[in-house]
Amino acid sequence: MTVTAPNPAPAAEAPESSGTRLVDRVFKMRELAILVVFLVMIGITQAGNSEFLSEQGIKDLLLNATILVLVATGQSLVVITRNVDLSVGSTLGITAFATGDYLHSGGNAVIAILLAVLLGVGLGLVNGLLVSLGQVPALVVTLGTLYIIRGVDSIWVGSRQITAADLPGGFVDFGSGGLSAVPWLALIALGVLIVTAYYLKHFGSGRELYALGSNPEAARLAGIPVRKRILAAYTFCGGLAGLAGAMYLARFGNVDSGTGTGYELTVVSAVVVGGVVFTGGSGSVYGAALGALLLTSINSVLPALGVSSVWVLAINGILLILAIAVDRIVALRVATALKKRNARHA
Amino acid sequence: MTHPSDAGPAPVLALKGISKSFGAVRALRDVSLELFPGEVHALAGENGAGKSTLIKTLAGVHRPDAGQVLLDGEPVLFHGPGDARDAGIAVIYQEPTLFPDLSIAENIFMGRQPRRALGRIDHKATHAATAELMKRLGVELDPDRPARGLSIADQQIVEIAKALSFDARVLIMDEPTAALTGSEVARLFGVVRTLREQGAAVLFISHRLEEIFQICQQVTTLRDGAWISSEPVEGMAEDDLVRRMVGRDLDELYPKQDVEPGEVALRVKRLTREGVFTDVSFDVRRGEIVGLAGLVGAGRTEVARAVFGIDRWDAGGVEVGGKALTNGAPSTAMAAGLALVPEDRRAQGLVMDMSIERNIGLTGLRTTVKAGLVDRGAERSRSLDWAVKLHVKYARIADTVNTLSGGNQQKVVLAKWLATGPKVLIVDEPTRGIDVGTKAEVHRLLSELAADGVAVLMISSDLPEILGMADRVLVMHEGRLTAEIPRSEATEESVMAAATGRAAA
Amino acid sequence: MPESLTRAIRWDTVVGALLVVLLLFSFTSVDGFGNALNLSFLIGNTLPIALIALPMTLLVVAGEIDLSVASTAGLSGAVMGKLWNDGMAIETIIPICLLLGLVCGLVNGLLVTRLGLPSLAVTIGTLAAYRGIAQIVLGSDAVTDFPTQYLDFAAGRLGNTFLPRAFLPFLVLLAIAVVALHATPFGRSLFAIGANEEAARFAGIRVKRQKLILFTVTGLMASLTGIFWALHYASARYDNATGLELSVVAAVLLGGIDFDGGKGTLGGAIAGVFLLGALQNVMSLLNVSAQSQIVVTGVLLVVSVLGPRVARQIAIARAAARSTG
Amino acid sequence: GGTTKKDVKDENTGSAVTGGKADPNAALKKGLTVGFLPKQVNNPYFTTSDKGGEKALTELGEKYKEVGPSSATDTAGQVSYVNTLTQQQVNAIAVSAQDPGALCTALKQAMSNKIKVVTYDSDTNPDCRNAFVSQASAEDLGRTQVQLLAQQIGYKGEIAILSAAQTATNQNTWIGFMKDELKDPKYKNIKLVKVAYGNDDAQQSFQQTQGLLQQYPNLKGIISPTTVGIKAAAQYLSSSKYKGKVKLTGLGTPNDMRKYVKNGTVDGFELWDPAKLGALAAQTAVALVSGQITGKEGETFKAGGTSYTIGKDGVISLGKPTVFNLKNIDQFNF
Ligand SMILES: Nc1ncnc2c1ncn2[C@@H]1O[C@H](COP(=O)(O)OP(=O)(O)OP(=O)(O)O)[C@@H](O)[C@H]1O
Ligand SMILES: Nc1ncnc2c1ncn2[C@@H]1O[C@H](COP(=O)(O)OP(=O)(O)OP(=O)(O)O)[C@@H](O)[C@H]1O
Ligand SMILES: [Mg+2]
Ligand SMILES: [Mg+2]
Repeated sequence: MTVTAPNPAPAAEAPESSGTRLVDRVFKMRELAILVVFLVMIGITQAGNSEFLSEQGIKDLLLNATILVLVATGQSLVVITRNVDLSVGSTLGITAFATGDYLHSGGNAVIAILLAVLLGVGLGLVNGLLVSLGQVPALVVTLGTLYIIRGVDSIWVGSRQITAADLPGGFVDFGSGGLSAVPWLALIALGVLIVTAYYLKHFGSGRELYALGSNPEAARLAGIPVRKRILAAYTFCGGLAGLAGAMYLARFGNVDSGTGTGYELTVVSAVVVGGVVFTGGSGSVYGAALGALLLTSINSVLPALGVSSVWVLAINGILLILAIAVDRIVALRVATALKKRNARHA
Repeated sequence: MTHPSDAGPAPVLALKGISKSFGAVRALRDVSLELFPGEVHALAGENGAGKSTLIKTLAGVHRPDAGQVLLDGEPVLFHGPGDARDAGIAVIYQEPTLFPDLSIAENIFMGRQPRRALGRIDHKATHAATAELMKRLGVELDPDRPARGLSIADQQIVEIAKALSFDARVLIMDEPTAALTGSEVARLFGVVRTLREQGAAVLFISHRLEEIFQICQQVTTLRDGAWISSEPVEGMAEDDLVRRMVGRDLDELYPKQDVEPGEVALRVKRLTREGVFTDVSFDVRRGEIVGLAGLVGAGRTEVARAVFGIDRWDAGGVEVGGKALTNGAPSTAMAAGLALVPEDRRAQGLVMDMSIERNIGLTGLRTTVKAGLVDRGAERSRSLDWAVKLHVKYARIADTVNTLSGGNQQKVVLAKWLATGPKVLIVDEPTRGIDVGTKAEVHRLLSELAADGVAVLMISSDLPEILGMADRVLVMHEGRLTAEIPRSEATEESVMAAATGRAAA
Repeated sequence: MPESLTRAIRWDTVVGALLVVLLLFSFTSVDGFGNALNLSFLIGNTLPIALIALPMTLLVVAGEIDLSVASTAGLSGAVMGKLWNDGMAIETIIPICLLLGLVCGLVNGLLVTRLGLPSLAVTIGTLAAYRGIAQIVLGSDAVTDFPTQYLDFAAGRLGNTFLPRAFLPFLVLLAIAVVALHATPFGRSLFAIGANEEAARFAGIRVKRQKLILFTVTGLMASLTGIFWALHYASARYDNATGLELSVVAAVLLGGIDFDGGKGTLGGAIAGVFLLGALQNVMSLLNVSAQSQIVVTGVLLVVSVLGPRVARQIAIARAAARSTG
Repeated sequence: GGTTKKDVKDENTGSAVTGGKADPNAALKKGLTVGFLPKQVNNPYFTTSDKGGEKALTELGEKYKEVGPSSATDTAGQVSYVNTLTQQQVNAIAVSAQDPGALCTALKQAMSNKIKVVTYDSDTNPDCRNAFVSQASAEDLGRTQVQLLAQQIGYKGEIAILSAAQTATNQNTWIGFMKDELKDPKYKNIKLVKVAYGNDDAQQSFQQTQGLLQQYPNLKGIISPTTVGIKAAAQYLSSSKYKGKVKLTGLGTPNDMRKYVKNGTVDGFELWDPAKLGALAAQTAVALVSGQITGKEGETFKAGGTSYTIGKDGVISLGKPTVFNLKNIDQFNF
């Protein structure tokens, strides 16, 4: 009784496929765009200061980015599920100190790193349990745990601090050493990044993280174990924050009760710049990692170009806005172009 | 009247004495139902009768307060949708449940993707299987495109494909055809017949009664959450079914009175939105109901959106009562007396977490004002008036709309817009998901409005509705207006010819 | 469940009750709390957070957020210090600073509404940018020599009472905000925008304009706070009010404002602000260390979201027991 | 019209002397409570100095108490702690101010409630406290750091300064004296190329050091007059190719710097003894409460066997800083 078309195939759909492929390519390009911005920035700096890309310079760039890349990778998993973990800075701080404390009392470096990861996992688990079992807004809960972990850290640590002198020489050397210009820490971060990205793309549970971020209600109806997955994402995020804590210690050889304060904003910026959307369901860890690289490099580029530190903060903020604005404008332009092209075809 | 359970095969899935309440609302009262392999079973009932609740109970979304679900004669307890799925039950819910960010293929196979070694997803196989499903349904959706931006019809198709991909023993469909036009429905029914022949049990809900007679063997009717009857479809007349659902005889559907059209109330002049629709011109006069027909994706909704100001137009113009409207400004359109009942009630029509009262009040924020403040008394009486006029079934006017059944939500959307007392009313699929009884009321209401001098533009995929209600029928094809057919000449053939791009009759 | 009961379990009511309980406890058993000077300090120190919480609540109800408020406040303070040092009259400086805050808010609003960028990302960016500009403007200076009558207004008390002089103007602003959010069409539309922006647009609500107005007002209020801050503490520096955004967000969250938008009351938000402020004051008087205070704040936040949920579960369980029993 | 800066004459530049006459021979009162309010609790530097204060107070038979914010930029927090101490009616407050102006209202309230206020390490405006105990004269600190570095680089080459926050009052004063010292002809071959700010954050100080070295490949030395900055810079240098080639000096604690002195990254650096600073602040507070001094220029009092004279604006100076190097560093533990 409804409108019956004599020729069964609806016409309008045919051109979609080539269109979406292009959209796909553009989505991949979004990460590419950040990469290009990054490379241009590095290029300009190198032109202005030939020391910038010396072996030492490259090593510094990579080392600076490493810790943020790790934490941002973990964070993007949580953000993909439409949640957020603001407590990563506190987690990083407390694990860094715990690791240092353990090493100071003569512990083994490998076990120390394992302990750091475990402590992070434990804290991530707490966040995950609160968010998934309590089904309460992640922003509030993790802002709460941010304060709680930081407070407990300060009470426990007091005014103590761990300095490079307290740590085994091998551990500190590991923090700055590497294969010529590529530091060990950067290699570890890269490894984690690649494994995570592969997992997210090729494993069912990885895809389910995207699904439940994209539409939580539908995920429940599709029989996805929503709580379990959210718990897993938080645990992973906590674990990486823990690992980052150990690396922070190795790298800076210097932690106290304030370590990692305010880090959450940096991490969230990196993730956002990297194109991971806060409403969940889209974005990639490669994007987040590039975002982290871009952000930390700005902090190296400006001093290397001799920009007065007075200007750094303002330039930083403006670049951040530019990065997301350009990204957005390009995406919009492409979408309209595609739409018009499709329609003309139809 | 029940199925002869001693003859033939045993039921695959059965409900025994199920009851379910939401607070004070008793959505199901002691309902029993049996589904047999090789049979399509219809579930009929007015809006809010409890059909969707029954389905959600079968699917493990709701846990019944009393009663049992029996699978192959054994009582089972589903702890969640996953359990039901594992038991071989596939469900299409009334509202599409897609993941907008994921591709169509992933949407269909989420959680059950074909695997390669080490548990990795076989993306190629997923793609191929999706393409195969799309072929079976006769649509050309690219498996790799994201679900975001799919029209409601396409979303419904993806849901159907998802349900089919299970190769389930029991297939449950809650109004799968509400958004579809004839061709897709025909395809779907073809697939359903094949499944039936393969021995699947199917539970089917639709407010289009003719579809029940077309495809179903058994029909169970619910009224106010209570079981009324279960009987074979054969030998039943449509009126019998309506009587069981509504409890009384119905007035005539499509009661359009003849009204002498007045001056032009809405004038659309050479309206163009690049790449979406081109050069669309038409008038709607006071007292007139103009139908806008076309296939899914013809651009009818887009025209309505642009006229109302949701989207900007690139060329042309719109006049209401002789005054030109601003491009892309719904508020000025409203001020000029235009109202648009959108097609997607959940996303566009309602704020689901808000009360019925406030939802209806939303369009009156500018008018129910006293000294710059919201006049709460006026707001309440305005909302109550319209909720009653449209027979919205609710417990309290302060309840949130997400506690309402689908059809009742649709009524709230209508109420919200009728309450503005529009001069020009555009309705986009106004009766989607509305039961026969209410549909008649809506039609009578539109007709009364027209008689009172309102100009009505009615977009509908339900061709009989258009033919019955409209004084004139406009037809769109691929973004252009292809025909204007007066009531006297409007027939299924003439409209279809224009809608498919063949020369207008 | 009867309607009155559902209302009682609403979190904003609970926060209000908690505040009352805390005040009762403190007046009776904390030395030095009830003293007018202490109360005036408590209120005075909480005012900046409360001032920003007003527009922030509206913004969050509309589904957006502004993290740059503290930087806008800092920037206003810095510009105020700079212009003062340059010899401009304070009566000219204050309007200029307010205008500047308005512009800061406008920029946020334009980026969010015109470009469609997420407000979280935009305002993290402007958080850095505005603070950076403040640093460029004032550098390492600290300006302290503002005229006494202004300093007295921002820091002084009404006679010998516990009320800071600036409290009455705040009450006026609060009343305006409450009416705007809960009784005007504008406020109503914010709830709709926050819960379902598209439906709001289809209902003829001018979503972008409303948001733009909100961001602009937020900027204005942030700069007002910045000016108040500089005068209250008699110190204009570029890093004034650093980190204030987190305190505001924490207080607003505590007051039961849902960050997904569409829910919450201003009463709850303000109760949240003063609950945190009073709690900190009381804990300091009771010699609770700063570190433990952080823990308490955190626990309170977690409880604030778990609390209503647990309360609801209990209520449901009770209702179920009653109906079966 | 309107009120401008010119209209606001700063009349009271001297320290807030709350009347009365000093009686150098007054007996020290017992059982007083002195509240210490550092910039930040949990900061090792302040913990050491406040411990020094505690020890001194215990020896004098007084009571010690410490409160403070957990962040060094939480000015509002510090203000409310002044208020807390006022409410708790301590006899004196020893405070290291995060901001020269912000604490004034609260401190004046305290003083009008008969509480004596001593600032230490970082001062407020002079009229908001009774006396300031300075860690060493700013002039000494500024000049000696330049002298130290100049010796280490042989009076030749480019140098840079890595400071804390741009607003840190004491840092800026020292840097002013460093620049002044560099005007001396004997430094004519030394060029100060840049002042960078690491905001007392390990990571930022790290990156600022990297930037300095990249921007000025010929850099010969860095002065970092902040304990956080020098530590971060030392850690970066010791793990980079610049170790030993670029000299680093400044203000650091022996415990932080021991490793870098021993591995050759740092030749020598200096600092006052923070514990002594805290002790002097405590003793000054007690002397004020007991009426031995009022905070006027020229008054003298005895503390721990040494006699101190109050200088201009109520400033009391601890003395010259100690230089630490490979030879003596093991004798210190703080
Ligand atoms: N989550 C819920 N909370 C409260 N009441 C609910 C809820 N879901 C459904 N109801 C109520 O249960 C009754 C049955 O609703 P149901 O959705 O099953 O109707 P339906 O038969 O599917 O109607 P329609 O044809 O309109 O889709 C209605 O009165 C509805 O308001
Ligand atoms: N939000 C959207 N984003 C992108 N594309 C869209 C969106 N909404 C609709 N489209 C596409 O625009 C085309 C026309 O839309 P639509 O199907 O709504 O037209 P229509 O004539 O109103 O059809 P109907 O009313 O029968 O659904 C379709 O191909 C659809 O996929
Ligand atoms: Mg239904
Ligand atoms: Mg449509």
